[in-house]
Amino acid sequence: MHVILEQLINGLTIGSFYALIALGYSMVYGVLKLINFAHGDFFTLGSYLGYTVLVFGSALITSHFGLWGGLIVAMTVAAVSLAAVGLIVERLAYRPVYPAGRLPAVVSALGASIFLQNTIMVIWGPRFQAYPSKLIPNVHLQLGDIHITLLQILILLMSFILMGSLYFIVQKTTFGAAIRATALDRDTASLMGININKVIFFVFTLGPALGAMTGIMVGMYYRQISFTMGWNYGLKAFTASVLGGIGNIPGAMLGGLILGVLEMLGAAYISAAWKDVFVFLILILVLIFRPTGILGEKLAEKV
Amino acid sequence: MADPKARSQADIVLETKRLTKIFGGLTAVNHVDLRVHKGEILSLIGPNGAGKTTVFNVVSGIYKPEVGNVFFNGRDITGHKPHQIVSYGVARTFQNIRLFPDMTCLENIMAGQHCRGKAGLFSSIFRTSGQRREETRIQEVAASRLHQVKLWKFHDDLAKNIAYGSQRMLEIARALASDPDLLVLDEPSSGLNPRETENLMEFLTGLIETDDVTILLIEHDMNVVMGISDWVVVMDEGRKIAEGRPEEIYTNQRVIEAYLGKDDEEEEAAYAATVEH
Amino acid sequence: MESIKPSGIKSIATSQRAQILIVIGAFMAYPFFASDYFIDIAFFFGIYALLGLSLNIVLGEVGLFDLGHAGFYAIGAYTTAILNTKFGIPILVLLPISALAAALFAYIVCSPVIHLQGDYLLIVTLGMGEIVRLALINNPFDLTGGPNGVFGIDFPSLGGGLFIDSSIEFYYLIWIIVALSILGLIRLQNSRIGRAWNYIREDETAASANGVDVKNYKLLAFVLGAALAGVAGNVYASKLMCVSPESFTFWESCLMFCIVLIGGMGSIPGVLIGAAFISLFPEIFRPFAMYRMLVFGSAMMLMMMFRPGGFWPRKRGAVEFRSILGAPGRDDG
Amino acid sequence: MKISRYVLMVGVLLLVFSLGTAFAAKNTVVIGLQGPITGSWAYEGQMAKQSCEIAAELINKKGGIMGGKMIELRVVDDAGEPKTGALAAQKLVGQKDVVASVSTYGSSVCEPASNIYEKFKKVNIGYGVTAVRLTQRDFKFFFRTCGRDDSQGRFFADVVTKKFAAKRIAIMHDNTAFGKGLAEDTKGALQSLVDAGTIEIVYYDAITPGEKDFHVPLTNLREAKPEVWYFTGYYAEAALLVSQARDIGITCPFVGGNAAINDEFVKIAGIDLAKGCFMTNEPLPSDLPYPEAKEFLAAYKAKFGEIPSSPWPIYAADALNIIAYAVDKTGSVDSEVLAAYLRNDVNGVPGITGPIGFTEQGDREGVPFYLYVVDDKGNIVVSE
Repeated sequence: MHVILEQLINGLTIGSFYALIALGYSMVYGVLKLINFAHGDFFTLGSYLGYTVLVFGSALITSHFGLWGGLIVAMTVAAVSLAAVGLIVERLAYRPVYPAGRLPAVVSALGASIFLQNTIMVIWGPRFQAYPSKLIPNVHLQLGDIHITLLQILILLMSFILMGSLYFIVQKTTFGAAIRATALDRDTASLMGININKVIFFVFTLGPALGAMTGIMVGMYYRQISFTMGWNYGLKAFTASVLGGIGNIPGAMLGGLILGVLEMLGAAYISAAWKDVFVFLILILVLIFRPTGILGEKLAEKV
Repeated sequence: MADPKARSQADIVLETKRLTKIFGGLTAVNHVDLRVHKGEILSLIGPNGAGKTTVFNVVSGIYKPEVGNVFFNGRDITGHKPHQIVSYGVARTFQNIRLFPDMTCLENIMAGQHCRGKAGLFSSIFRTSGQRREETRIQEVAASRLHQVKLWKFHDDLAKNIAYGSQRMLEIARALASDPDLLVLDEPSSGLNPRETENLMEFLTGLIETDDVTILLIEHDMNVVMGISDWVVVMDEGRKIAEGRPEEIYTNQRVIEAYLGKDDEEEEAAYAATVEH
Repeated sequence: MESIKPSGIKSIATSQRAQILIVIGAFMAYPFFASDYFIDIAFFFGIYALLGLSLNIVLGEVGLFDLGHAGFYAIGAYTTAILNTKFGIPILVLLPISALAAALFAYIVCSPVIHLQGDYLLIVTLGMGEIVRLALINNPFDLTGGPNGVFGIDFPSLGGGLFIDSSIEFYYLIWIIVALSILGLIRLQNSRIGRAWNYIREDETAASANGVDVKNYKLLAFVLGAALAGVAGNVYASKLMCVSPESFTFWESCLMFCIVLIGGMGSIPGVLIGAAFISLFPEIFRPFAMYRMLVFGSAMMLMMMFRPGGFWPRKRGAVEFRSILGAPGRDDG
Repeated sequence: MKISRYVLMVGVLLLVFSLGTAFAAKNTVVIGLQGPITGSWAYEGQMAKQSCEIAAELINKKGGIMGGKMIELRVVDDAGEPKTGALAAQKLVGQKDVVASVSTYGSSVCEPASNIYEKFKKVNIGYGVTAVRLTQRDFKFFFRTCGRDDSQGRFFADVVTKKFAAKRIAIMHDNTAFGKGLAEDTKGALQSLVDAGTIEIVYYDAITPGEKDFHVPLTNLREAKPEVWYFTGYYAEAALLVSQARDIGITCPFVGGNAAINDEFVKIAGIDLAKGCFMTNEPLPSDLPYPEAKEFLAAYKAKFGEIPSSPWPIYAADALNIIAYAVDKTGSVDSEVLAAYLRNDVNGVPGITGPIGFTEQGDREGVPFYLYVVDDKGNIVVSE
C-alpha cells in the first residue's frame, strides 16, 4: 500500500511542475489565442539564470541573506529578467505577426523557441550544468516506509502556493475578472473599458516569471539542467493545458496534476518505456468525449 | 402565387409535427406544427428570441429536435445532416451572412452546385470527360445565378470585398445555385436600405414564377411581410401563437400583445388607429 | 517529358508557361552541374517538398491544424523497411503499398477525432505523431528494430538488375514524384473537391449547409496527405537504406508546418519555396555550426513578420472561364 | 507576371549549388572526420575533433607520412542525426582528395553514412559506434576502433556478477540505439546464468532520455530488491538516477555502462553520491599505460587544458592514426588497397588505446574491459 502512496507523491511532484508551466501556456492562450511555444524556453532560461546567480553569487548572497535568502534572490532575479524577456518576445515576435491570424503566430513562436534555446546554448554552452547540491540539505524523511525528501515537500508546497495565489488573482480580483473577460472575448472586453494592453502586459510578465521560478525549482530538485529541457517540459505542459481546457487557468492546474499522475501510473503499472504513449492515448480519449478539455466550457457554435 | 384559400393538403412542401428543441433548461421551440405549401411565400415572424432561427436550424439539420419530425415533400428528414438536406432540395441562408470571405464571388456560388456534382478524387485528378463537363456545367449554373442577382461584374472579386447588400444577394444566389425546391431565408432584408429591400421583394416574388420554388423566410420588416407573403406564421416564446393571411395576422390581438406586450387600453387604441391610416 | 500543362485547367498566360518550362529545364539540367553532395541536398529538398505538399492538403487547403504529420511519414518509411527486409518485396512495388498503409492509418486514427476544432486537433495530431515515434522506439512484436531501426533496405529496382542507386537517379525519382503530385494537386485545387476543402476552411457550417459532407472531406484530406507522406517515407527509406525513429520526431512535423506557413497556405509554388528554405537553410549555414539554428529561428520570426501570408501566397481570382466569357454577354444592373 | 520569382529563384539555387567544386589537390594526405559538432552530442563531437587535430599534429611533427606528406584533417558536422549523417558522408566522398574518413559517434548516424562510404568504396572507421549489427553486413570498407556492446555485455556477465556475488540483477536502459543494444547484449550474455538458475533478472525496463524525473521507475526497481543495478544509458540520466535512487532508499551497488560515468557524472551527482558507483568501460584515457597514450594525452592537455572525459575521442584519434599508418605502409591512397591492408596485415600495431588489429568483419580485436569505480576524491579508477 505504501508504494502506491509514494508513487502518488512522485506523480504529484512531476505534475506540479507541469501545472506551473501549463499556467503560462493557458494565460497567454486565453488572452491572445496564441500557443506560446517559446514558453518552454522561458522556463529553461529562468533555470539557467537561477544557476548563474546561485553559483557565482552564492558566496556573496548566502553571507548576506543566508541560505534561504540566496534562493529568494535567485528567484526574484530570474522572475524579473524573464518578465522582461517575455515582454520583448511579445513585442518583437508576436505583436507584429498577431494581426495576420493565429497560424503565422505559431511559426513565429516556434522561431522564437529555437532562437531562445540556441541563445542559451551559445551563452552557457551545450554541456549539462549542475545546480550546487549543498544548497538545500537533502534530508530523507521516512513516514512509515514511505521515502520522501524535504525537497519534495518544499517543491509541492511552493507549487501549491504559486498556483493558489494565481488562482486567487484570476478568479477573485477585479483585475482577474478583466483577464477572464479578455480571454472570453477581446473586442467586447476592450469595449467595456478593459485596457487590453495592460492584460497582455500582465500575462506576458507573470507567465514567464512563473516559468522562471519553476525552472529554478526543477534545477534545485534535479540538480541538473540542459538547454533542451525546455522542449520536453514545454511539450508536456502544453499537453496538460489542453487536457485541462486550453485558456482556462484552473484547467491548466488540474491538467498538469492529472498528467503527472497519469505518467506515474503509466510508468509504474505499464512500463516506463510505454509511459508517454499511455499519456497521449488518455489525452486523445479525453478530447474525443470532451472536445474542449476537462474544464474547457462547451462552445456552442452560434449559428 | 398559390391560391391562398385552397391550401389543400396535397401540395405540402415542408411540414413539421410537434417540433421541439431544448437547450439545457430552455425550450427554444415548443411543439411547433408548420406547413409550407408549394409555390407560396410563408413568413415566420415573432419577437426576438421567439425561436424562429432555431426552427430554421432544426429544419436545415444543424440541430436535432428532441421531439417531433420534419417532413420535406412527404419524406421524413428529421435528424438528417445539413449536407443531405440541401441535396434533397432545401437551401438556406444565415441570419449573419456566412459567405466564404477569401474566395471569389463565383467560387462562392459554385458551392451551391456542390451537392449536384458527383466527380470524385479519381475523376478530378485525371480530368475525365465527365468531370470536365460537370465543371463547365457548375460554372455555367453559377454564372447564370450571378447574372440573376446582377452581380456578374464582381465574379472575380473576393466575397469579403463587396458591399453588404450585395453580399446578402450573393448568399441568396448561392442558395439558389443548388436548384432547391424550398428556399429558407433567415432575415434576408436585415441591414438593407429601403431601395435594396424593394429590389429584394421584387426579386423574391419574381423567383416564384421563374424558378418554381417555395420560399420560407424569417422577417422583421413588416412591409416586406405584408408585401410579399402568402401566409404568415407567428411565434412567441417557442410556440406558434397564430397563422393566417397577412391581413388577418396584422389585426390579430394575440400577435399585437406578443409584439407590444400587454399594456393598457389607450396604448392599444393608439396602435389600432394607425392601422386605418 | 509530357507537357506539364494539362489541357483544360485555368488558362495560363504564355509568359507564365514559359517560366514554368524554364524551371523544369533548370531542375532537369541541375544534376549535371553539381557534385553528388549538392545533388543529395537537392534530393532532401525534394523529400521536404513532397512532405510540404502532403501537409498542404490538410493544413493549407482545409485549414486543419496537423502537428503530427511526421507520423504518416514514419508509417510509410517503416512499412517499406519492414516489408522489404523481411519479405524482400521490391521498393517500387512498396511505393503504393506504403502510401496505402499511411492512408489507412490516417483513416483509422483520424476518424474518431475529425470533429475536433483548431488547437484541440493540433494537440491530438501532435499526440498521434509522438505515439507513432514512441511505438517505433519500443519495438512492438520485434518488428521495428527499436531505437536501432531497420537496416539493409534495398535500392529501388527497375527490374532486370537495373537499380536506382546513384544520387542522380534518386534525384530524378523524387522530383518526378513531386512533379506528378503537383500536377494532381493543381487539378484537385481547380476541382469540385479542392473547392469543397476551401469551403470547409473558410466556414465549416456554411460549407455543410451547402452540401459539403464536412467529415468525409476532412478525412479525405488526411488520407490523401498521409498517402503522399507515405510515398516520401518510401523514397527516404530506400535512399538511406535504413530507417530509425530519430528521423521522425515532433521537430520534423514542426518543419513541415513551417514549410506550409512560410511558403503560403494552399499555394503550391509557395510550398516549394518553403521546402527550399527549410531544407537548404541549415545546410548552407552548416559552417556557422553553433549559430546556425540561432539564425534559423530568427529567420522564421522575420519571415512571419514581413510575409505573414507566406512567401508566395495563393492568388485567388485569377480564374478565367473561357467557356463563360464566350457566352453571349448579359449585361446586368 | 513580370520576369518573376521563378527565374530569380532558379538563378539563386544554381549559384548556391555550384559552390561545392573541389579545391586543387596540395601534396597532403587528406583524412576526413565526420562527427556531431552540433546537436545533442556536440560535446562528444568537439572532443573528437580536437583529438584528431592532436593526432595529425603529432604525425606531422614526426615528418608526416609517405616521405614528408603532411596529414590534413577535413571536418564535417553531421549533427548526430541519420539524415545529416548520410549528407556528411556524401560530402566527404564527393571530395576526391579525401583518402579515408573517421566516421562518427552514434550507431544510428554511422549506419547510413557507412552505406554511402561502402557504395563509393571509401575506407571509413567508426569511433563511437558499438552496435553489433554494424559489422554484420559484411562491408569491405567499414572498420571500427572501439569495442562492441556484446563484448561489454559478456564482461558484465562473467566478471561483474561474480564480483558482487549477485543473484538478483536489475537492468535499466534508455531506449537509445546504444543503451538498448548494450542492455540486450548483457541480457543475452546473462541468459546462460539465468537458465542455470544462479541469477535472476528482476527488473528490465527503459527510461525516456531527456527526462529528469525517474522516481516512479526507481520505486519499482527498489521493490524488485536487486543486488546489482546495471544502467546502460548516458551520463546525464545516470547522474539523475543515482541521486534519485539514494533519495528513495536504493542501496544496491550501481554499475554503469561505458557511457554512464565520466567527470560530468561526478560533477552533477556530486562526489558523495558518485563515490562507490561502478562502471564497465574500455580503458579510460587516464589509465592507458601505453607510451603512445602518454604522448597523446600530454599534447592534448597542453593544447586544451584537460584530457578528454570519455574514451570515444581517443578511438577517433586512433582511427586517424591507423589510416595514416596504412597509407604510409602501403604507400597508396587507394581504398581497396588500404581496406585489404587494414583487414589482413594490421594486428598488434601500437596505438593510443593499445595494440590495434581488425577482425575479418572490421571489428577491433582485443578490446579489454575494466571495472572502474569512483573513489572518494571523485576520480574514476580501476577497481578490480
